[in-house]
Amino acid sequence: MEESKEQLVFDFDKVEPHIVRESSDQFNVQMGNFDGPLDLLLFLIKREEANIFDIPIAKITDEYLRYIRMMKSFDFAVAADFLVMAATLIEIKSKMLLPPESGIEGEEEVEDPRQELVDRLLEYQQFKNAAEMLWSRATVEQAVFTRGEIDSDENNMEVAATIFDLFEKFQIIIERHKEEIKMEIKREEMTLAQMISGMKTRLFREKVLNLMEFFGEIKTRNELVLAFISVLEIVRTESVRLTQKKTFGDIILRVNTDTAN
Amino acid sequence: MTEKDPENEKARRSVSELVAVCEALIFVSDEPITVRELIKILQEDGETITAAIEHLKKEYDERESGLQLREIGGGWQIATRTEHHEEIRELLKTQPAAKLSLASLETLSVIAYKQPVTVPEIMDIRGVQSASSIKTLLDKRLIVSKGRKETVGRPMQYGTSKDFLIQFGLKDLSELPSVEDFEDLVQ
Amino acid sequence: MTEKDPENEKARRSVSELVAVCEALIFVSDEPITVRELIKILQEDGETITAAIEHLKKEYDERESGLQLREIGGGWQIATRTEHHEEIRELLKTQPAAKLSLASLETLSVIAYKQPVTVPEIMDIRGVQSASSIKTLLDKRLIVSKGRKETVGRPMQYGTSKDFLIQFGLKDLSELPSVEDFEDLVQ
Repeated sequence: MEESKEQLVFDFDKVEPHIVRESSDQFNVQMGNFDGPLDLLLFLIKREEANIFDIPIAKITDEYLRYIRMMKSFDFAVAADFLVMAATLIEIKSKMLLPPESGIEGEEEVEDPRQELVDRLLEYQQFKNAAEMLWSRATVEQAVFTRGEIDSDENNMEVAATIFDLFEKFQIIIERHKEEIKMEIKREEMTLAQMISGMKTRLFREKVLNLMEFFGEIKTRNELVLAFISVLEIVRTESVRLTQKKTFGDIILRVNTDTAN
Repeated sequence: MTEKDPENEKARRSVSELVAVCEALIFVSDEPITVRELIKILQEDGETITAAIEHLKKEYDERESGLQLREIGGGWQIATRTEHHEEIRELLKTQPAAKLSLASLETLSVIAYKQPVTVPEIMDIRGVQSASSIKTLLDKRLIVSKGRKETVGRPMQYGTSKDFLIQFGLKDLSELPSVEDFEDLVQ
Repeated sequence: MTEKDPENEKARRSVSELVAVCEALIFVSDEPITVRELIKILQEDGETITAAIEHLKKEYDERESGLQLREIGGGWQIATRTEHHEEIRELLKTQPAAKLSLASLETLSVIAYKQPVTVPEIMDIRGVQSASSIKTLLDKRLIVSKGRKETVGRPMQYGTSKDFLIQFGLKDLSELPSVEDFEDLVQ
């Protein structure tokens, strides 16, 4: 375990996101390095000086969507998580617009649609603070050093390795051994441009696109992410409209018939 | 552990001899050495060992030494005092440093408080894919696998390692402040 | 570094501070540290450093410690005293310090995941001769032979042992991390 003696150093400077005005109607967003959608949400709530127990959901949702739409570089894995949160926010927002649906059923009081999100934010906030505590502990610890190497006996049978070392080695070997398979997988991947144009072709041919059906046809996680981004992109650039007749109903992407605007 | 006649064993070493041999063993050990290990090697009882360590600790604290004797990761260790970190860094300059991002720290805090915990559970709390942080933490041996969870898919569970305690200066996990203490909210 | 008065440089450390920082530096250094290195890091003159080391050495000799400060190969080092070598040997035996070479680790991983597997098959996967790693693994009882394969030449097949499971903390082979567990972790 000798190599684990190395000390940790933290990469802790966090850039707050800000908008850089490039021209009168051109904005450029400098995304801070948010650790995820919850982190971004906390930031937005804080910036709006909103009460976390009474989140102005419409406003925060708009802000949130604005940020992710303008995110310049999409890291795929991260993007998906941000998009999932976007969907959640939109769902909460739409529920807030509807009059309390049930209640008559004797189902007691109707829960605030925001409650689950608030709980998650609070829990996340705890761990975020705990992470900062760990950071300050480790900072102190970084000023403490243990002794240098000394000669030691090696007459034992134990092995200083873990199953993860084993697994990693195996992965490396396999990769070395099976380059062809990797190439085949790569070939099948779709690009964002292909996804957008595919979606647009279908949308403008049929005028209406049921997104739930469309997403249902998608096989891989990466393509699903691409599809999400494509929807955002199409909504932004084309004269189309997203509609949902009722909560949990299908979401329909529709070409605007009146091309005013 | 073999049980021996304690009477005989005790007479074997004077207090100062015992303190000295404990010091030597703590020094040599690559990892913090536990009282249990010392008992096993020295064949003395726990009380005697603990008293010797206390004695040694006092000695280190009293002479104005550059070193300290401290309890960490469930064992005892000799380490430098924080005061001299600048000079030491100057000496060790060439040593590689491991980087830990805020994302990894967040993942680590979830694992520390929720262990044993699976990747999907971590993702639920952080709201974000945590795979690469987990990989980093495994590489740095701050976390270890804790077997599989007996649910659908039998996902791997993770927990913190002894190295985690050592790197973060903790005696044991109970020394972590409770997570409820971090409840102070966004205003 | 904050701005400082050059006059202060020398007056900066008291004798006991200097002794302490020398002790810390000697302690952390992998190799015996020379007076010249200490001069460079501490920005003190040679006489002052030498005096501090003499002071420290006397201190180590006077308290009946388990450690000694000694000059070796032109530098200074902290080491245990010879009196305790038996206990130290006993300790080192229990410490998991021995490392498998990269080659052995690779070979072991192939055997773990592909068992039962023959030497030619291992070579085919690793792309290199693996005979000496296999010997090491057999010596350490991490692998065992699993009978002969009924093909041309009837080569010996190998698999992991019970000791392997114990050493790697696995209940059984199904606990080996699978490709699925790591799909996202390994890019």
